[in-house]
Amino acid sequence: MSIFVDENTKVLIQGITGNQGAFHARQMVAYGTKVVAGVSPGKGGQKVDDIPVYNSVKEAMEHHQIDASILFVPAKFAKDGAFEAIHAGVKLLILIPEHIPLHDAMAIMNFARAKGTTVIGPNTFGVVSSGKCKIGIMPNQYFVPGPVGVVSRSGTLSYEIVGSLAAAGLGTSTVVGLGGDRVVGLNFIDVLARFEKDPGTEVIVLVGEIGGTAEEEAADYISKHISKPVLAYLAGKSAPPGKRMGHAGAIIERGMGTFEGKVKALNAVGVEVATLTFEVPELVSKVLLKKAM
Amino acid sequence: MSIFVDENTKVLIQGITGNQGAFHARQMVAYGTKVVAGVSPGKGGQKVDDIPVYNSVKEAMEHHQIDASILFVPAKFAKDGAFEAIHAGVKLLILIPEHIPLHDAMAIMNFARAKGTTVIGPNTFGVVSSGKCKIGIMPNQYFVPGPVGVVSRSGTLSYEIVGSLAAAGLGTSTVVGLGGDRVVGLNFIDVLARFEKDPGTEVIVLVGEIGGTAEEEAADYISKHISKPVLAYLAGKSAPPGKRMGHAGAIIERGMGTFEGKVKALNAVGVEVATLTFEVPELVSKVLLKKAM
Amino acid sequence: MKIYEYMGKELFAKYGIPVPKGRVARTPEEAGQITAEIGDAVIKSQILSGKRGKAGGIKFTASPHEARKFAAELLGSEIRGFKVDAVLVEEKLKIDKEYYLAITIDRGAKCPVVLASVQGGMDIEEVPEEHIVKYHVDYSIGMMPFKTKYITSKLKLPAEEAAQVQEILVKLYKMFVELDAELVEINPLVVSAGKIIAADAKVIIDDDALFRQKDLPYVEEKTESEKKAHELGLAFVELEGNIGVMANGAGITMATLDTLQYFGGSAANFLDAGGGASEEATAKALELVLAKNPKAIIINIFGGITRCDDVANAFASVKKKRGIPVPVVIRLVGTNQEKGREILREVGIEAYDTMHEAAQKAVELAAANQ
Amino acid sequence: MKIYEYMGKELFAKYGIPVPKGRVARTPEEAGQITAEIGDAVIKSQILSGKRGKAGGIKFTASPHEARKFAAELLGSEIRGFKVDAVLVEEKLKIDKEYYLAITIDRGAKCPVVLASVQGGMDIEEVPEEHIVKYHVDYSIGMMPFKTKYITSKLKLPAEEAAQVQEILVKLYKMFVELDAELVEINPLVVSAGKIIAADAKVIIDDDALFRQKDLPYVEEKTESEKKAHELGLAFVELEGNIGVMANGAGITMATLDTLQYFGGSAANFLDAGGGASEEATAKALELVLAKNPKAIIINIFGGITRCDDVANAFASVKKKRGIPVPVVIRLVGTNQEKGREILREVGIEAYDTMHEAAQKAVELAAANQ
Repeated sequence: MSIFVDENTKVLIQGITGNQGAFHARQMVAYGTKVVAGVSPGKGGQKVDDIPVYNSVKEAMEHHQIDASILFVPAKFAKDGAFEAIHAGVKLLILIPEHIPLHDAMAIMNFARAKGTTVIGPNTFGVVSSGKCKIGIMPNQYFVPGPVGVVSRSGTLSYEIVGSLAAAGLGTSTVVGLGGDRVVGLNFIDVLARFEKDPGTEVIVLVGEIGGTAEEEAADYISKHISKPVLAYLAGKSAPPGKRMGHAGAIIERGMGTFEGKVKALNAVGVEVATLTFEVPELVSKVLLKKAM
Repeated sequence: MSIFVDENTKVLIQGITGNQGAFHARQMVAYGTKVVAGVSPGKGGQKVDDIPVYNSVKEAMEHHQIDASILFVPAKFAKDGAFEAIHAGVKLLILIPEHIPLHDAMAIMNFARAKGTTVIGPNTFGVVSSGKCKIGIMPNQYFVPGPVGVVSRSGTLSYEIVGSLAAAGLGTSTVVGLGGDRVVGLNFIDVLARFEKDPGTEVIVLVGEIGGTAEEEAADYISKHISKPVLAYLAGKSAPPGKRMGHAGAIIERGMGTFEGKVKALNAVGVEVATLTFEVPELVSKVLLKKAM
Repeated sequence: MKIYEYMGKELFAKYGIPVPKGRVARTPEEAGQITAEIGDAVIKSQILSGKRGKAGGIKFTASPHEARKFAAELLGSEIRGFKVDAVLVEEKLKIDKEYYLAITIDRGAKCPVVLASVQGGMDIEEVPEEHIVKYHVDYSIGMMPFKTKYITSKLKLPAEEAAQVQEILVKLYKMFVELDAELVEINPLVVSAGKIIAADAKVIIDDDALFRQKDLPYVEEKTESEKKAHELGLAFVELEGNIGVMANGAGITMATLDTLQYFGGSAANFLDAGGGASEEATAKALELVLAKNPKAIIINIFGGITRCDDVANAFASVKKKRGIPVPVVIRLVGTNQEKGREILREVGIEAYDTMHEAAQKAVELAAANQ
Repeated sequence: MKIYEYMGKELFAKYGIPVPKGRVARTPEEAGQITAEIGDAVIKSQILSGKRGKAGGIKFTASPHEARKFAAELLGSEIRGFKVDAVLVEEKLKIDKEYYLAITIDRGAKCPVVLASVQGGMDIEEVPEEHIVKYHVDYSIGMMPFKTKYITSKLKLPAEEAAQVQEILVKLYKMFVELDAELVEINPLVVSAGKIIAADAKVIIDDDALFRQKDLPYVEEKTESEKKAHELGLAFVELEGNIGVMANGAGITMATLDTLQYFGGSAANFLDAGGGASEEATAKALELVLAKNPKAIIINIFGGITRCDDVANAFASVKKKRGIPVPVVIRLVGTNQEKGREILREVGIEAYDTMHEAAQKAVELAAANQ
């Protein structure tokens, strides 16, 4: 089992003829994802390998069932592309671009809510249900099936952790990248709720970082609604306050979102927190072992 | 039985301290409508008779359950009032004002759709489920319970017809005024679908007029989805083409929406058409008699 | 409110939509001068109606002298029932192709709709349905690039034309929304040496939004009586018959007309006194009806918002002040009906209960008063 | 991008939000002249930080002579770590009350949020939660009158103040949206003889939207290295340690810092080379790291969008062209990992498999290189 996507999910790629779009189209197909169509205005009728390209999402949807779309377009055109997908009725939208203006992101989330579209990202690596369907830009080899659900605000850090899990023989059910921007479609809570109901997920790893209050809110939610074991990894223990560290998210301001505060909130609800990536597989193994006994 | 509103519907009046608002608040209460609150910015804390007045819809909803709101404000402020109600979560909104700018009406309908609010009007007399709940400006005495469902684009014309029905001993289940403007929340089809499912409605009277294509579309829908007997009254037989007759709706342009075209479309699907108001009770009686045999 | 072609084009220019060089002229001299400036010119009578060409309202010349002559002929003449007060003098475009482009409001969908066709230059009603691209605009997101691309792709325009039309669509939609338009229509939208230009402009503004469109020119297309009624907030249309009509509500007014016709009569006007007309407005409305010198008058009131006593008072007041020289039939029911009837009785009128009785009586009285 | 108070106030004025009389001065003479014009004045140092008063950055005077003296002291001085290049000279308001008003973005609700309080003049964090009115703005309908009325009603403002604040809210929201702001804050919003005036202005513009905000002044608050990194599209922050860091992705970069710290080391910088940085950008990023003269360098790449061979090529190219005078530890896994390692081997480097091994080694090397 898995959440958001599975072996039947039919995927559209917006911006498929660009460098990133074409490269990751192939990577996704190689992973086993059912990429059924691509969109690139003015390139309708072309093909990327075997994938037919259309001029518009609407046109693509007239010819294919589309369950999800992934967007590879420059940030300044992302709002147009996202609106196009939502307007055409795409129900799951993965926004890869980073540097999308915040007001565009708010407009996208607002329109998506009105039309009932789930948005993952922007500035995300995507979502992958291991062994079934990858919609995103993560390296294929680390995403092997297993009982660990991972939800994260950071891309490469997730690969690091999922990779170390895989190296320890621990596969993943679904891995979700929330996106590193300040306004994103999903938060920890949305994904925790899904993992709780997913029979394929036995333990949940939450990959967080300093800044914002998402981890604190997650802790609150976990204490009320999550019965499965949850572990966390937090980045930013060594970061000096007041400096914005790359991610819009990774900034400590106004006394909120400090490393210490997050650890405290998570520990208080029984969530162990790793501060080094190699600790994660150990913690997961321990939990699974305990469950098995 | 009835549609849209019944004896349990709790009603808010926006603009309750104005002349129209206060007058019709009393009329509605007199009819038996459960008017639970009113709104008038800056007049919070006052009362209109026994009805408490609040500064905002949000505030009113914090103190009362509100199932529907009716708007009595000048046309140029209607968008604000409608947005306020929809934003606050009101699920049924009756827009009385006429002369609301078309673009405001489009914006209202768009927002209402996103939030799941049903809008009746603008430029409507409202909706009444006879003997149970009146949300509108129609004169109380003609709306007596009975088996006839009425849906209409015109106000006084509806009173005329409902009055003549009542005089003939024929009561109404629910009477719905769609509103005379070009952009309104409900069309004939929406209401026909409700009447079809309403056990309290035995025969449906559609009150139409020249202009637009609503009657033609209704005819098409009736042939496909309505099993109950439907009768129509159409105004405008004598109207010269090209002149706009008061209602934005009542204009014949581009060869569409002519009296003859509408009669033809309705007759073709078995709907008898009256062209004089006093013919309506006769037709209804005939149908009910036929049903009873 | 319809506005003139030249006003529409001035607005197009303001919004960055390409229009032919030229401007409006109100005298033959101006027309001559503009022609001298732009050379090969077309002189178009400015009236609130299409099909001006067939009616002789459009002339071509490159000669300032001839332009003066043509303008002198057109200015002050009447074309399709409209007096020509101005002509638009503009460059004669080399026309390679004629397209159609419009944005209007779709009642059913409750949102703006784009209509576009590569078959322009004729009435859109005459273009076969399958050659019209129809595209609804979601009011929450407006005219996004993906929509303009979709439209030009459906029109199968060549790339360099597509880019221009996409840009025009964005500007036209902006104008449509900002000016509270019911219709903005470019027919034809011409391709002239690779450039896309609006060769005509039809713009209708929502009357109900004029209060916030103060920058727009005001264009009057009503008769004096209709204008007065409009100022009073009443809907008034002049008709050909001899029975003055006043009722409250457009539907019931139309029904009154229908009922008069059924009994062999015919209305001199359509007057919807509205739902909540005050005593003062009602009195003024009565004056409007009287101004048409009808042979009889029917007043048909089914009071909802309108209160019968207000109408009765208004009527009584007019009757006392200026007298009413024709027979009057009044039908009065609804809110405060008994109070109203009492007032009418005081001025010698017994109100009717039903519309058809009143209408029948009015037809009789008008016939007798010939 | 933070902008200076005087710029914020110029924008307020443009949007019709009342501000005190006055303007910016860059010389003591200008400051004196403006004081002569407006009389009783306040001279405010323009720095990208609050709490200027306590740091001596704000002076009061009615004398042009004294204004020149104060300005001469302030201009060029350093306050709270910022050099003062300009002072804002404006009328000293008679302050009856101080309110707080701001619009910012609520991450959780994914929409703009209004924060308002009748307790202004201090940091909003110091105002008790129950004295702050918080109101989310639905992005599809914007700042409608009903919302502004709701806010002023919750603030319990007197009617004449409420009307002014309602108007300011509409204008502030328009500015917030049109300028792609992350924050527009007025603290204090003062009541001065019945008029409501923005006595301060804090405006932060979304860096990612600067491409479409061409009319805004550009304000630089970065160091030279940070500026260069920004131009390259990289996230770069200078830190105090001695190990140069380059990684791809903000999260993994932070994790690298954490891991260095765990092994007793400390980073000289934060540099996120981004997800898809090209060979050229990567090479330039390396230059940035080297410019800090670290004792050792750690490069930590987990390739996704970033391809290991690109990074390896970039590193090899820099190493060949300019030499790298400090020990370098590279951790390289992910897309095209083998190709990348091969390239590194050619320049004599054996890449590590795991972050912690690499970090431990880097800490050792830096310590040895002291």
